Amino acid sequence: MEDFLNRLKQKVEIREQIKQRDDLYFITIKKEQTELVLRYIKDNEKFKHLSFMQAVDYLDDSKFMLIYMLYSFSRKVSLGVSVFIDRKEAIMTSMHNIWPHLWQYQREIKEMYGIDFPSSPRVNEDFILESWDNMPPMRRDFDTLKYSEETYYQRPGRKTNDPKEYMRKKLYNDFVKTPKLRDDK
Amino acid sequence: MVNPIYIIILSLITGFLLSIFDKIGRKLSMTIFYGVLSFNLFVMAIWFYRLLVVDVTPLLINTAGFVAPISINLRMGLQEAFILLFSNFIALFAAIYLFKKFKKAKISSLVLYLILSMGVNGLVMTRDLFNIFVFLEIVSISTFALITLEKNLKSLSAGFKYMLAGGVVSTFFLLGVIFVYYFSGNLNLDFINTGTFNNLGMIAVFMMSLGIFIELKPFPANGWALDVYEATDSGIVSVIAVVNSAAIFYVFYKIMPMIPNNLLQLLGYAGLLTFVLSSLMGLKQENAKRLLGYSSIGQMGLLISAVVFTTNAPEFISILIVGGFLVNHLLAKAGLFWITGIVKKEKIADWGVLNHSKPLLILFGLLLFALASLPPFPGFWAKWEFIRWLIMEKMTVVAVLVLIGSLCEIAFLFRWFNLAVKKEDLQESQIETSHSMNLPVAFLAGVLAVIPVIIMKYFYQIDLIHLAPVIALIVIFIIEIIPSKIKGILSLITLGTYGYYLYPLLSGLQLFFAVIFIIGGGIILISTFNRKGLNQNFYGLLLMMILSLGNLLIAKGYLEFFLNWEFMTISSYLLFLRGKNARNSSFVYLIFSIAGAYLLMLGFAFAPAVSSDMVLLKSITQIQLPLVSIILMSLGFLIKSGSLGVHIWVPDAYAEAEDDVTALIAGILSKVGILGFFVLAVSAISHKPDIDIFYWIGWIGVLSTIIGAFLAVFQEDMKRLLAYSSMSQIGYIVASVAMLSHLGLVTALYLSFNHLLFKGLIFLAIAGVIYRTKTRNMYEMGGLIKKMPISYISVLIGIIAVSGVPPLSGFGSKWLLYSAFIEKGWYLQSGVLFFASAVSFLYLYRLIHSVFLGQLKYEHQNVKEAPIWFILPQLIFIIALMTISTFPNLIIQPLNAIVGNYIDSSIVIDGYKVTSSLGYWNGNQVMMVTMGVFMVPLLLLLLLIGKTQKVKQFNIVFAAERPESPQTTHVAHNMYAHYKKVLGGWGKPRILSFWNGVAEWTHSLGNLFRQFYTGNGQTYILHIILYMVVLYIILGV
Amino acid sequence: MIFSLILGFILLILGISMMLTRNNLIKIVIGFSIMDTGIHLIIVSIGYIRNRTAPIIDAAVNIKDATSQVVDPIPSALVLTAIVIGLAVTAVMLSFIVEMYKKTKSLSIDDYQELKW
Amino acid sequence: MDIWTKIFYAVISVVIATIYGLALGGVVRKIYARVHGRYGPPVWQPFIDIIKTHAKRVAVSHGIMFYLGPVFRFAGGLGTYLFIPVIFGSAVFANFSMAGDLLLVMYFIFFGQLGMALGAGEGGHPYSPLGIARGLSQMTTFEVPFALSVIALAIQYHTLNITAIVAAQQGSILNWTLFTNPFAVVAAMISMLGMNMHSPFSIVLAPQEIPIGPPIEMNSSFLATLQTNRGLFVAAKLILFMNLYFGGATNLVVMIVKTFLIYMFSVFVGAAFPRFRPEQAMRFFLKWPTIIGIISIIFVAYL
Amino acid sequence: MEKKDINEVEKQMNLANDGLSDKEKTLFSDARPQVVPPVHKIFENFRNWARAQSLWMLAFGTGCGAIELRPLMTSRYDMSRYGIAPRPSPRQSSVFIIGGYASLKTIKRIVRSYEQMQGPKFVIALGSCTINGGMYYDSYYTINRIDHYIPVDIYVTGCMPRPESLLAGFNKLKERIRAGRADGMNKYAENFDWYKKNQKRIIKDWNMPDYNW
Repeated sequence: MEDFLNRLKQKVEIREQIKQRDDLYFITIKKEQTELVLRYIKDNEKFKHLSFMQAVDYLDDSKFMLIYMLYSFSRKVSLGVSVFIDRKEAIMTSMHNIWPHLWQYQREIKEMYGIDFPSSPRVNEDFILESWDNMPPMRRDFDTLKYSEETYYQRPGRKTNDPKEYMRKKLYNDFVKTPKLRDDK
Repeated sequence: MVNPIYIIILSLITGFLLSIFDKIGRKLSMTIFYGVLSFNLFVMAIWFYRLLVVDVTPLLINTAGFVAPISINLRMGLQEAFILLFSNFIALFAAIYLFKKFKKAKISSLVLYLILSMGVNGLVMTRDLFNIFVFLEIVSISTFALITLEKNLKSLSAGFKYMLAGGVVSTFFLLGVIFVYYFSGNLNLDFINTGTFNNLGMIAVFMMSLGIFIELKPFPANGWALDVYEATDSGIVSVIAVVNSAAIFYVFYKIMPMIPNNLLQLLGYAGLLTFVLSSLMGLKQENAKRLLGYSSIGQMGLLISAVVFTTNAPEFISILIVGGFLVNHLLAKAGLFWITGIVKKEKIADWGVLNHSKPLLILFGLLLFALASLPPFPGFWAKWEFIRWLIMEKMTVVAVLVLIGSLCEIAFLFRWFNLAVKKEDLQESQIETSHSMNLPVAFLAGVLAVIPVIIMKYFYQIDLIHLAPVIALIVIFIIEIIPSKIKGILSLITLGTYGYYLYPLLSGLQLFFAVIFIIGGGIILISTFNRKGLNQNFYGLLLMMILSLGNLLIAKGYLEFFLNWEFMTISSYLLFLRGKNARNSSFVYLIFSIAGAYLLMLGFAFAPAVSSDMVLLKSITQIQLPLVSIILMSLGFLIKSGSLGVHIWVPDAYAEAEDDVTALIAGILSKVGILGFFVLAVSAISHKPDIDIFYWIGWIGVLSTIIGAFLAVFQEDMKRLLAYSSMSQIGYIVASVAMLSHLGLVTALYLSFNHLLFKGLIFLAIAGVIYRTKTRNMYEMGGLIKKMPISYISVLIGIIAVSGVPPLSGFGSKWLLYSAFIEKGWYLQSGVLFFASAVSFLYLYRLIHSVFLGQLKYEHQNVKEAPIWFILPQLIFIIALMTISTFPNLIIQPLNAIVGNYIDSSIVIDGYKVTSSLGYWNGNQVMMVTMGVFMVPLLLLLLLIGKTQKVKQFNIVFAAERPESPQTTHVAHNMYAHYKKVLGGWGKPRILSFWNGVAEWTHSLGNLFRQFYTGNGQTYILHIILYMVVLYIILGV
Repeated sequence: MIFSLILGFILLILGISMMLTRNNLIKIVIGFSIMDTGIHLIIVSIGYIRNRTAPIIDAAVNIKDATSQVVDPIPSALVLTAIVIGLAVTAVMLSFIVEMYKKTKSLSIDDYQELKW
Repeated sequence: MDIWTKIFYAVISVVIATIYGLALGGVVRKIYARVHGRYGPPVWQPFIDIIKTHAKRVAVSHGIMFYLGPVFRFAGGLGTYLFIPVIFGSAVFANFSMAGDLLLVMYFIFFGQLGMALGAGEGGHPYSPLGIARGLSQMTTFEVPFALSVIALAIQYHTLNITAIVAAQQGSILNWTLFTNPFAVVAAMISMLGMNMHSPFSIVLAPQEIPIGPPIEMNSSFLATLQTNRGLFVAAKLILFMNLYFGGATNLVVMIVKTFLIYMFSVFVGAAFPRFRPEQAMRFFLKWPTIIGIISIIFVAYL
Repeated sequence: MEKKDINEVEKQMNLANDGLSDKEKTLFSDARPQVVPPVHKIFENFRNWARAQSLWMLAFGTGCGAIELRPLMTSRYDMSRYGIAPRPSPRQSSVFIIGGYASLKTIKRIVRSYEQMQGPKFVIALGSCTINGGMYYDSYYTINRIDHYIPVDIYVTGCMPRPESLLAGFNKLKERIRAGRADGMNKYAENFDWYKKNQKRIIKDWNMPDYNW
């Protein structure tokens, strides 16, 4: 695995490399080289399988991170390939030519984060949300509570309890031995 | 009285002088030219008239003042006059046809033409062998030269091959003649006695006769002729194919007495082989003129075999056979060749242009029908007598081969016809024609149409009522310019009158079928009132069909029956052909029908004679039919009724015919096979055949029932579905007839009547639906119940009746059926029938659901109820159905009486209760109980139901979604996909694949044989030489 | 006269074989002519009777004894006709060849196979 | 007998049969529940269901055929029942069996099915035709062994008259068709499984796949009519089978016992076997039961 | 004309079905739901008894609570002893169990199915989410109060409630039915415009008829 990463390093620039576990690595590459790297990894380095693709909103850095999670059946290793793109210009090359099923993830990301993938099939159709007309809801600057209060009727008199305290008071008061809950260390 | 020698003299003189006259002006020379030709015809007409009617003795013309055998002599007898009359007739009209070409051509062409005509006259009249050679060469040389009337490469090369072959052939002929002279010391036909010849002398005779025989183009030594037919100008080729051939054929006829019998028989078989193979090869042909060429050589082969095989026949028969074939061939072929010249399309696929000129199309059709030996043209009578004679002489194989050849010939001719009628002409090109070209064709067709009347009047004393179908056709054709409705009313009146005329002649079974044919036909005819405009060529055919069906009932003797059978076939074929995409379907129908008719013809030929003063339907039941006859006739009737194995014409023909026509066909025409079959069965009851053939026919019926039902389940086209359903229903009838029991026969008749009612009903309702929705695919419809409620009710009642659900009369038929089967002991069969009747639910439900229930499509939102003319006959049928369902006695009792004539009754009818040996059925009571039983829940529902909210088609619980569009919500396409899995191979049209294979193999076989014709002149010479060698070897062996 | 008869047959067969084997149109016609000649020879041979003279009534032949002095006249008559006819056919053939040659500039019979089947 | 008495008797007969049929359904549900270890619904639950369905305030109708579909269905059930003599020798329960024989009954079964199919078809719901297509095609296949078995009966008893068939089985238990022609009975009983549309042949209704199939759009009183018919129709079929194969009944108690036992057969099979796919079910019917049916015919006709 | 009459007339009027294209309008019924008053007292009591004894629930799992319906059919809880049975078609069922949170996407289907049920029809709302949104109270796509969109007869609280509480809910419902108080159908018809307004406020691509018959 290390060999492979070294080989890859000689070819392209790897900005960051994390070894999470023996079977889980993450690398960060340049946006322009994404297609090149993915294709190379798929064709030459046996990472045939794309498990999923996801986006992360780094609001503070004004960046989106796109992560392509690959898996190699022969190496039994997962590899996350992450790419940072600019939040203002949220456009990314569509990779559905490499893994056809990517169109589905890209469509979801388009809907939830507003990251556009030009030429990806059906990317502009509704995926989960029907008739959504607001900001993409998974962007961190979207205030979901405010939206909910404005849109859906809140029932007045809602009270929030700490579940742990509440349960202890309500149910286990008369227990001789209070069972140790997992998170009081 | 003009001596015929003057024909020759005059032609020769004018031939020489014509070029001089031409210097004065073309008009003069042309006048003289046509004058001479007309003179020839005139002389022959007079001679023919005198010889035939005045009955003068044949004239012998001696030349040079000596009597034969010293000098050459000519003979003018009835036969010569007959041949020459037609030859000169064609020669004159071909010249008229060539008028425009002759006007521009060099004068030598006219001269050659005159010489040719002279040669032909001489060839026929002369009795001298060497003179035959001379005239033959005169004819040949002038023909060679005339071929170059159009100097293109094709005609030149064809002409050259012709010359090579002709040269070799005439050399052999000359050789033969010389040696005949050497051995007999004589050249005069009347004085040569070949009986005394030694072996060497026989070789001479062999060479001589082969010389003439090869001129008649036997297979495979005839490649040159085909090339000439293809390449030469139509006018000239008509002369070659008709005038020359006729003359040479007559020469053959003249030398026939000289030919030893074994050789003669061999030549007869060679002719037959030519006929069969050229018909086979014609199947692969796409060039119109070459196609006619194949037909020509085939016809010549048929003529030879006819003349050879009927040498022992009584004069009456041989005249009818040979004369009929000859005249038929001469006139039809000449006319068709001329039409090819007018149309100027090489490929038969391009003949759609003929649609631009209706009169020409009709002439074309007429000539084609004549060529195909269909009634009433002369070939029909000739073929009928020929087959009968062959069977009588125990030459069954020959008869079968003749019929196979004829079938192939009909196949390629009618493929052509269908292309001409139906093929869309894409180029919109017009036919350039002139009166000088059209007139001869029309005149020919006229002559052809007159001859049958003569034949029917003088040869057979046939009642003219049997011409009624044709007369009706012609009359309606004449009044074609009046609007459709009036013609329809006239047709209805005609039917009424005809029925009134027929009624006193009928009784029992005949009356029953007359009701089906005429009254049923009349009711369905009402639906045709919906047609708009002139609606040409429709009512004539319709009337022809119904009248010929009626005539079948009163036909006396086999011939009248068969005549009407053929009329019915032709008219129904033409009716089918009217459908928009009916090119292939009607063709398949025709082929199967004709094949069926031929089987019937053979069957009749094998059957013993019947008394001629009794209707055939009765007289045939009184004789013992031989087994082979029963099998053949049954096959013929099975084809007509569309039973399993020969059913493949049914779906396409039904589907592609016009919608009201389909109702007529399904309701009425499908019964005609049953009629014949019924009569056969009745005959077999009293005269048991040696082998229980009907047991197996019963199985065929049973299997067609189940297979028809299976196939119907998987159809998307509703007319195809109903067609398969008809096949299935007719299967029930066939099976019940085949039982030969009283109950079986009653069942068959009951089913037939019922089938008329419900199939007429459903097909008419469907016709209305198609008329409104403009589609036949069921999945494109749906939800029409809201728009066409009456049609829906019709179909509903129809399908209840079809499926045999009580209380409608369909159950009566099912009850009778099972009772009859179990009583007869056909247990497994009745199990299969039960299966079939259950399967019928599948397709019936599919029909009514896909069309009327489910989702209404956007495009049918504004559809209206079917027109009144469709509704009216439906109402009549519904009333009839309800009546016989409620009062089954109305039908059961008469049927019981009819069948009681033939076999003792096995059921007891007591009031409305029918009791068989197994069970009982009270139709009236069932109806009453059902009515009552229906009312109870209805009242209960009305009483208990809350507020009823009427909703629309999309207000359905669509798994919490809303339907996208009616198309995607309507379950109709491939509705029984799961059933296909269950049935596996049984649901596939395997028999269709079989027949496709047969067609494919036949065509391939034809293609194989035509590889002989390589197009190389030398090969053709080789063929001729080898042909002679092979024939000689066969003769020696 | 058996020799001329055999010669006639030989010519006949030669002619036919030439017609069958030569590729050139002209040669085929020549073959045809040879065949024709052979036939003519045969015809004449058949009518010939040894030691008789030509069937012409003149000083050499007595009218009364004509039947026993001359050969059979009919074959001679026939052969004349046949020669004329053969000539005519040959002429027409050659004229065809001329026309055909004008169209295609070829004398090979293989080039005229367009029409077939 | 005058017609009004006849009708009066018929009404009695129908009411009893309907109640019996519905109660049978309730009992079977109860039995099922007890087998599962549950209390199960009360025996009269089917009656409550019918009342409740009738008590719906609004009925949604898709058109006239939709309205008439349940009527046809019920009429089919009624008619089928009325053409069967229920109790041998009883005037009250002879119904209208003098109008026709076994063939009439067999074909009248189709009457209701056809009507229902039409009514459901007008509903416009795609699952209705799907269910009907399955139901009809399954019907074509289970009718085959049944028909063969009936033919075997006709051969055996030389009649198609149901009363006569019952009469021929009287006297001793050994005269029952069950013992005189066991093959016919086996074939018919297997086809009855299909007729009753219990598992493993319940693909027509298939609640999960095509929610209850044909009657999916049926509601309110329409549904109630169908439910009522269900009771009657089951009773009619059971009585038919009893008459044909199990010696008929001479009184009401015998009838109830016998039909209950016959019904229990299909219940047991249904409880024990999972559901077939359509083509599996149909192939099954065309295979073994059909062969047994043919054997039964050979058995009586040729041996 | 009095104001009341005008309201009556308005109610009689057909629905606009604005969400549909012109082509589709012909395919859907535009009838307005009507209040159907109960019949005579005694008779209605009998009918209410039957309704209570035969509760057919719509087998439509709208949320995570659907998982709680399955145990009810098992031998342990055995809902059939109360005459409760699952029914696949809304046309034939009388109880609708809202199984937990209803997202925007689900509410569309809930409304449609509810309207397709034939009255009298009853709704049991299962779990806290149906009451006030529960743990999803701040979600951008989950509605908080189901009773603004369809009338609810019984709430069963909990996240999730156990099958026992559901059974208790059923029995509560039965009591209400027998007492003649469970009349959600007429309530919906009376306040049809209010319900419709609420529904349409959140469902922006309204592509169905105003009342799904």
